[in-house]
Amino acid sequence: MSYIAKPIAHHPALPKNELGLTRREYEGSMSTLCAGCGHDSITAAIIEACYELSIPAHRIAKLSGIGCSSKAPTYFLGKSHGFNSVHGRMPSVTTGANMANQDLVYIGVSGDGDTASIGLGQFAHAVRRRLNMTYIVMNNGCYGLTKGQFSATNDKASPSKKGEANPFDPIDLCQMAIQLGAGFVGRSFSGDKKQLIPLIKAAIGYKGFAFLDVISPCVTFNNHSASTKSFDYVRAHNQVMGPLDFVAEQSEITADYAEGTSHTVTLHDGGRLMLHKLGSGPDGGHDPRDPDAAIAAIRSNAKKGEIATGLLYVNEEQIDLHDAIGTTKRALNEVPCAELCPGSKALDGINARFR
Amino acid sequence: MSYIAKPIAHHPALPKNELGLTRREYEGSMSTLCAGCGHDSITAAIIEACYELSIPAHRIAKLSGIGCSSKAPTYFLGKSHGFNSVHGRMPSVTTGANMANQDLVYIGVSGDGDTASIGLGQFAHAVRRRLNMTYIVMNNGCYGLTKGQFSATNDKASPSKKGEANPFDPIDLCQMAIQLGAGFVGRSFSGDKKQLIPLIKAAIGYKGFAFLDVISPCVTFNNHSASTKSFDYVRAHNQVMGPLDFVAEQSEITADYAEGTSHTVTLHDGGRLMLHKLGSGPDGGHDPRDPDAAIAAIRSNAKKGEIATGLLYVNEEQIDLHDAIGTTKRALNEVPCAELCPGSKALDGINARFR
Amino acid sequence: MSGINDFVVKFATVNGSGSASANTMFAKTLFRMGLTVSPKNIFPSNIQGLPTWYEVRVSDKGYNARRAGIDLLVAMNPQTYLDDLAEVVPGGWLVYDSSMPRVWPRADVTVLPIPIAQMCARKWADPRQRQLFKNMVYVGALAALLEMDMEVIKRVVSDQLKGKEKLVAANLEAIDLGRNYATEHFVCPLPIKVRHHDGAKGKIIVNGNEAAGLGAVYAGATVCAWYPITPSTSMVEGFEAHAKRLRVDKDGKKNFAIVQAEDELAAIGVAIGGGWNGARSFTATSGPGVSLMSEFLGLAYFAEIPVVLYDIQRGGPSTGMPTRTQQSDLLSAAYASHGDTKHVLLLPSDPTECFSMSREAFDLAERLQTPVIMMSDLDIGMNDWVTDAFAWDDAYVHDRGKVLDAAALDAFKDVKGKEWGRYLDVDGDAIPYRTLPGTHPSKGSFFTRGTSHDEYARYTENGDIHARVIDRIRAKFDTAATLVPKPEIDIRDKAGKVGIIYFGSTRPAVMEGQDELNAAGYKLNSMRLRAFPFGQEVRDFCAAHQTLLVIEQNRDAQMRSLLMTEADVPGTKLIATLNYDGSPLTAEWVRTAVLKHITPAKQAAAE
Amino acid sequence: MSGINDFVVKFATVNGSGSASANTMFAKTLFRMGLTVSPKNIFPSNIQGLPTWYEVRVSDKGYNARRAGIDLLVAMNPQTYLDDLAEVVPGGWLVYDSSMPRVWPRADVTVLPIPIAQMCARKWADPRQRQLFKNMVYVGALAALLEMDMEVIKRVVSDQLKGKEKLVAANLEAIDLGRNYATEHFVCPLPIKVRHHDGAKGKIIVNGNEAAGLGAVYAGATVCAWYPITPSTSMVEGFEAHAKRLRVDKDGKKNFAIVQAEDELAAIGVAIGGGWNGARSFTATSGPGVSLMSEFLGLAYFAEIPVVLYDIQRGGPSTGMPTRTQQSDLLSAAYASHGDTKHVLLLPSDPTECFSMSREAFDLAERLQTPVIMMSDLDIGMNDWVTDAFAWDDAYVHDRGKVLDAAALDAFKDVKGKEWGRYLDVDGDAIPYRTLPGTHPSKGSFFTRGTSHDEYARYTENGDIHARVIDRIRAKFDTAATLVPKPEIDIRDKAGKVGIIYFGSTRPAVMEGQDELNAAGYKLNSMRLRAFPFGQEVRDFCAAHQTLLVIEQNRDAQMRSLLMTEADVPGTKLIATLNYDGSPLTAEWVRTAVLKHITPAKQAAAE
Ligand SMILES: Cc1ncc(C[n+]2csc(CCOP(=O)(O)OP(=O)(O)O)c2C)c(N)n1
Ligand SMILES: Cc1ncc(C[n+]2csc(CCOP(=O)(O)OP(=O)(O)O)c2C)c(N)n1
Ligand code: SF4
Ligand code: SF4
Ligand SMILES: [Mg+2]
Ligand SMILES: [Mg+2]
Repeated sequence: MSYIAKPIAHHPALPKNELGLTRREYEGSMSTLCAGCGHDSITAAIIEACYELSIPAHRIAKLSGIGCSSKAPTYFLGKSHGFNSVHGRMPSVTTGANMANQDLVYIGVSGDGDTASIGLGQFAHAVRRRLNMTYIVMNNGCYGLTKGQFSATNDKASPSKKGEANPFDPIDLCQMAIQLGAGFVGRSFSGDKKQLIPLIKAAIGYKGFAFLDVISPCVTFNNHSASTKSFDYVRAHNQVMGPLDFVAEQSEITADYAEGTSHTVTLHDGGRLMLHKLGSGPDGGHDPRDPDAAIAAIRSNAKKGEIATGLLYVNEEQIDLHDAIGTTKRALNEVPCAELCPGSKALDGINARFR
Repeated sequence: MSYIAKPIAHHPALPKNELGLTRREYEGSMSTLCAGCGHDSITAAIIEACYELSIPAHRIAKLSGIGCSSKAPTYFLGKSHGFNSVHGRMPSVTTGANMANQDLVYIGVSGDGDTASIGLGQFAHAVRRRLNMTYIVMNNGCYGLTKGQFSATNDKASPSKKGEANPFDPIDLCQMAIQLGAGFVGRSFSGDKKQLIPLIKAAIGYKGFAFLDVISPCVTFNNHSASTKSFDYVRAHNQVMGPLDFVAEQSEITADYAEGTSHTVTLHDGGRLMLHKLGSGPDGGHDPRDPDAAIAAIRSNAKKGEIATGLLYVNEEQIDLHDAIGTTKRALNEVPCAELCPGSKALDGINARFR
Repeated sequence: MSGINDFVVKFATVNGSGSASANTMFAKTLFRMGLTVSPKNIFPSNIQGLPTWYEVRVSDKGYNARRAGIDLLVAMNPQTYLDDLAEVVPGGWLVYDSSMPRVWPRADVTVLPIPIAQMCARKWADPRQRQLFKNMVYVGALAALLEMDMEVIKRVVSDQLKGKEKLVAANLEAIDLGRNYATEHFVCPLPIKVRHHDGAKGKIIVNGNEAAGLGAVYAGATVCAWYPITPSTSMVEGFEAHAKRLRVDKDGKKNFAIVQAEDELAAIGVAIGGGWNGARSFTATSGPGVSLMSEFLGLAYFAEIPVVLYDIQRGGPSTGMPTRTQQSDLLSAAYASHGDTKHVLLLPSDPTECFSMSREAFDLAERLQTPVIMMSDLDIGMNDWVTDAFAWDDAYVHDRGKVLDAAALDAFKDVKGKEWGRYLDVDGDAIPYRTLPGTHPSKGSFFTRGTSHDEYARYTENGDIHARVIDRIRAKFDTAATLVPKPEIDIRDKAGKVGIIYFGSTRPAVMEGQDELNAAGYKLNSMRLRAFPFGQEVRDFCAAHQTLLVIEQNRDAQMRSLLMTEADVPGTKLIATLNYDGSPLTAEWVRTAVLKHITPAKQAAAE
Repeated sequence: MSGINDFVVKFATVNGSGSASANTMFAKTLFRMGLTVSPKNIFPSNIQGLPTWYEVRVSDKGYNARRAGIDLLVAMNPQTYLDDLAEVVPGGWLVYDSSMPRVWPRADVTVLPIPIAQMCARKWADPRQRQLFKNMVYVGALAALLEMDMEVIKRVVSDQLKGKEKLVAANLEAIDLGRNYATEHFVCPLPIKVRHHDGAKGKIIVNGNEAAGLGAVYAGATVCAWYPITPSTSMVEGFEAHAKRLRVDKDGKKNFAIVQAEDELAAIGVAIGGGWNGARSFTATSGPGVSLMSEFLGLAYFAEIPVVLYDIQRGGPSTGMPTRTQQSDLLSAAYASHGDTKHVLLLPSDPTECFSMSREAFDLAERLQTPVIMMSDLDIGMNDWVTDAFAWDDAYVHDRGKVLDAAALDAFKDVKGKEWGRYLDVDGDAIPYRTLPGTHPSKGSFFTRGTSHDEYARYTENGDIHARVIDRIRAKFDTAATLVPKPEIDIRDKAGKVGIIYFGSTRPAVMEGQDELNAAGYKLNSMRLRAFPFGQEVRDFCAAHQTLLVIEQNRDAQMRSLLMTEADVPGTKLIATLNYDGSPLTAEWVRTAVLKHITPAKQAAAE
């Protein structure tokens, strides 16, 4: 089959963002995923987030590995350059792209197989280097595109569609990301737009490695009633940690919070994150600025079969790989060769040193 | 140069273990590492541990990746089969070896480059599968064999020999191992034989994935005064968690511990681990049976620039990959083909199914 | 051309709609009626909602290649209506779901409208059933149109749904629905129809991956590691399914270990670890996996560790066409890894050989102490083939190669007159003796490594020793050339100067093409390669012919390259005859390609 | 043969003992005296305590190949005494540390004992100094024995130790110690000695890795990702060192980004990401890394992304001989990755070409939109070569290839008469136009992928389109053949029927061997290959000769294979002339290997 272009019917009355663009202009081609696939909902949330942030789409680069999830970038942001690389290697390709041009927004999309199996090393090292990107895992606990084998994020309790028990413990990517130094770590659910969209917006605005583990049920292979990655299970066991408001750059903070119960983190793009403490319970008492608490909260929820979602951790110090290695602020791909090449004169001195 | 055979001078008065073997018979060929390299001390500790455990050397298989550390297996247990595989891939090779014959003892040796960089994915997944092996990382914070580049375990504060600062946070392999489900996790120091030998003995006796991160200063490239992987730094910042006694299978427990302050873990090989709680301080109050506490202790020490050593975590439930996938108790490599091959009769039935 | 017992039916559906099992029942029914069917599944690289085709050629002459020209098309997917219609031969038929009626713009095709969706909607309330049984309705219609034996259909349905008896009845109802509709509305049967026949007698219908998996069970493989990738996944699934039936102890414990690895590097690493430790070990993958395994394959080559790799080839380069077939990994498999490295390849041509060559692959790997790569492909691996039944000789003893146990180690010097050295060529066949970990308390231990070593497995940096050791390993390849499966040679003209060289899944198309050429007066000899390195028979065949058409499914004439460089065949006489659009070959393609080359030659000769 | 300005000195030491810098000073002094020196470092794959050699050939004829036959050996490592002694030519000399005196069992070698350790122990108290200065003492002794210019030595020492002035004095004292001892105890100078000369005038002495690193700076490379591996590590270090001096803004910010990746898969991934995004990007590795990179190389090939890979080859297979030289990655680099994949290779022969070809590599990668692999090796990369000075033409404009900016995108249809398509061949050279992310708000965006795509970068599973696209990519290889560096052809006999084909680091040995053969009456033509694919000149040269000796440093005659399959040269006339013991070639080896083949031919002709 060939690429399916979506008819773009411009309706004059469609709402527009600050750039004067409609949501449609942030869409991609028609999805070829299964009807009802969680990944499509995440796609919709990414479209919504970018639309609401009024980012010029062509200043976004979207990258992925291989898998149903990794196909998703075809379905959003048709005006962006995309790169569907090889299985598990999106982090390295994104690293190179970012090194070449730090002025673009990088959104990486991956699957749990793509990230937690074949790509675990690249994922871990991209985190460690604090690559400035938004890394979204569409986590369905299985390998969708190869027909449903368990992935490394599938819970030990959770059986396959045929009823075979998974004998291995899951890898918790959020916990790992925090441990490895990610600056921004959140978990959400494809079925919870309200939580997901502000998380994506905040992740995009964050400078450094922003990681989102989004549970995204595979309706074809891993949405049966016993699966802990099914819509029903996730809905029933979702523990929201650190509820959050995202406030765009120019906007006023209108809501009114009780003193001491909220904290503002200003993002690199000027947006602001409002963190609320609701109380002292496991849900509201969470302070996402404390990595130890975040790890503890993830672990204690997991022990109870609950899933901690929301903004789990944010490091207010926003630094990235360019800061670490000390590159110029210019996009390297825009520096002309004539300027990069030291020329014959410098070479005379160099030749002299080799004499 | 060629392999350097060590002259085996049998001295009649050398002490012997239960098998009637001397330490010498657990040695390998002469080390070609730098004089003073921490790795050689770990080699000596492995020799001592195997000698004391009276394991027949030929029932041990020793495997490694590539690096100075990965050369070490040549220098111990000359009577064992060894496999110096490719860089970062010891875990998979050991997995296959173990699948083929679960009756041998598997000791894997790796470096911090070999494990935390190129081999991170394989390491993580061997942990997750609870492969029954003892996995020792000789951790020097650098790539010794390729001349001292920073490895991913090097601390952010810790500069290179030439004084360049390392801009990245370290990967803490112990923390990662606990998080990924390792059954036995310890950290030690090449310079601390007293702590290291019982840890190795216990790790060998443990059924499941036993991980030891042994800090092992690289005297040539990473032992300068500012390095946090130097002898001096480690000596000064060593925080012993959960001190431990190892009691061999047949031996009586002679020491006398106050009620409630110690706990015995019986290992798969019949040996016993005596865990002592010394008090409620960060060092003695640690209960290695609690993974959350172990992670918290590692993190809080690291924050202070201290290194938590000792037995950090032990899961008393000792299970391994064979248990998970339900293989027979026999060594698969010993089941004859004649028995494995179903023969022509079975084939008739099978052909019938394809008609 | 088409007629009774000789036609092509194609189903155009949408994947995930349940058509696969209906289509299989259709093919199986014809097979059980004694006909050779060659179903080809043309599916997209996604899970649900995209166009999928199932093409079934029926032949009473035993031909099981694809054939172009669709006689009857079942069009169930409006998305592809136009393309599908274009594929029907003039005078052919098109069945479609006329619940949404439409005009079909071809007068030379007879359209057979059946309001399938409406019929199902009337019959079943459950939307899932409505969807699923649509497929059985068209099968029922075909039963009438082609005059299929209803008794056979019924048995196929109940065999396929064993254990789900309730479903059997419902399926049969759906079939009846379709059959009755067709009988009432169309002139049944059509001129293309089926009759009982005995051409497929004794044969089985099976795909190559399942056959290979079963072959690995029979070969005594115990350690399997893998990472999912189309089209190799089902090979491991086949191994697992058969091992679960045939290799489980009374207490439920398995006499095999399957590790789903985290990636292909780990998969081959596990297999190599198992091979090193004396188990028959394997992994299966496709092109991208072979690339990822190449460092490890070099280690196994140089350290001389037996391991079997199944490469179920798909369309490259890169991720390419993951659901299409090609034979384009030859060079990357033969030379996988840097440095001077060469690997033994086996080239099965159908499921029967996937089964039998599995045993040969494991035997050769252990005999030669080196990786052996089975070069299957998507067409063999994932399509059902009517093929010879599997056979096993119970007298056969697996060849475990030169492995020394404790007694043999103790006796080595006395028997062989030399001290044992892991990499010492004692027998003059360049194959040394190996020992397994744990064998002997004081003898036979050694250190396996990918760095240079001498004959006693000791590390060395001496260049002369290194050269000596790799020379011996190269000589082992000469031994390999005498041990690998010999080519299948078909001499139709003893004096013939033109020969065809081919291998693997193109066999049915080439054999049929040869028959056609024969009938047209061109008697061509052919050689089907079954392995690399090439033995003397290959060299002899090449020497005996002036022109050799090398038929292969890749762009770069990779087998031709191997013949030039590894069998010293002059390139001038090797004519690259290439197809790489991802479809299984047809005899027609072979005929045309061959004629293109031999006709001018014939003319030249006539002048 | 040896004599004034023409001899070989070899130092046998232990690694980690500080001998390297002393040895380098020795070689540099001779170079500054105008002589061609060709030092070869023979080091173990470990860090400290194992035997290491440094072999320096001195030539006033400008020959910089290795030469067998050691005239003077400095034996500082008792572990290798016997082997070292055996290497000295009859009539040669052996200097050793006689603090532990010993009898040397050869009467035809003059032993020159110097109690170096004792002398140092007397002079210095600090054990480190005692150790380090031993090396300078033997350099001092050689200064006397070979009559080296003390003024030159002094300058070399102070240049080498710039910034550490205190050390300079101490080093010079050590040199004097050795020199005085030699003057007092031996007849100085020896018959082999040096005199000022001008053969090396205008040349520089540098290793190929540093040259390549500098070349990448001049080529405008900005993104570099790598993973340490001998012998490629110093290539990246060279890039970094020069970039730090030449590419840093006033505020200390770097106009380059170097990422030490976690492995080779990541390294090439980063480089590809950078290339995709319009930066000149590269990585450097050796054999094992090439194997690991092969999946990614296939992606870059098929998705048409420029990237440069430096493969500094070492001894294979597998981990092999990591500190020895070979040319054995040709096949694995040329065909890296599964499926039909071919890569452009450049074949530098010395550091000067490592520099100049770097520019060509980046230009070609962007022009052709494909990976370009620089096939250097350990001998070029890690040894110091006396070579032509680096040159740069300031008028040169880097060829960035077909990249469309926003204006060009807007004008595309008007200018080219066609809509832009990422993979559309508009110009007939099979090279399409690319766009970079972020260029244009509404035009030029596309999805890069390793799966099949049409000319407009749209996903496809249509086999005909797939075949069309890969045919174009193959055609791009024809364009490449016209753009890559042309071979260096040396015609010494216009009617000659025997030619030598070679490439890379064997150049000095082959050129010197040719001179020797010339002197002996054999005028041989030669062609040095500088790139793959092969251009017309290569084919012409092959066509013009009856016998072609293909000299290469690998076991499997890999370049010969490429010539057969990719330039249609009949294998019968390509004589594999192989060396793979890991040492740089000597002219003597070349002469002998050539004579072995041409002598029977000559005889046959005479009969
Ligand atoms: C190197 C390689 N190995 C295997 C594959 C086959 N493959 C394609 S997608 C996939 C798994 C995808 O799982 P995940 O990342 O979780 O994505 P999902 O489909 O579940 O969204 C695999 C194994 C491949 N394309 N490349
Ligand atoms: C695939 C591959 N890449 C790179 C190398 C080069 N290499 C050899 S050892 C090593 C690093 C070793 O570091 P570590 O594991 O920490 O061991 P150490 O030498 O520090 O003990 C590297 C990069 C290699 N041998 N193989
Ligand atoms: S198989 Fe699963 S993950 Fe893939 S598209 Fe379908 S529902 Fe989504
Ligand atoms: S380089 Fe470092 S790690 Fe390697 S042997 Fe020397 S001290 Fe040990
Ligand atoms: Mg998934
Ligand atoms: Mg290290």
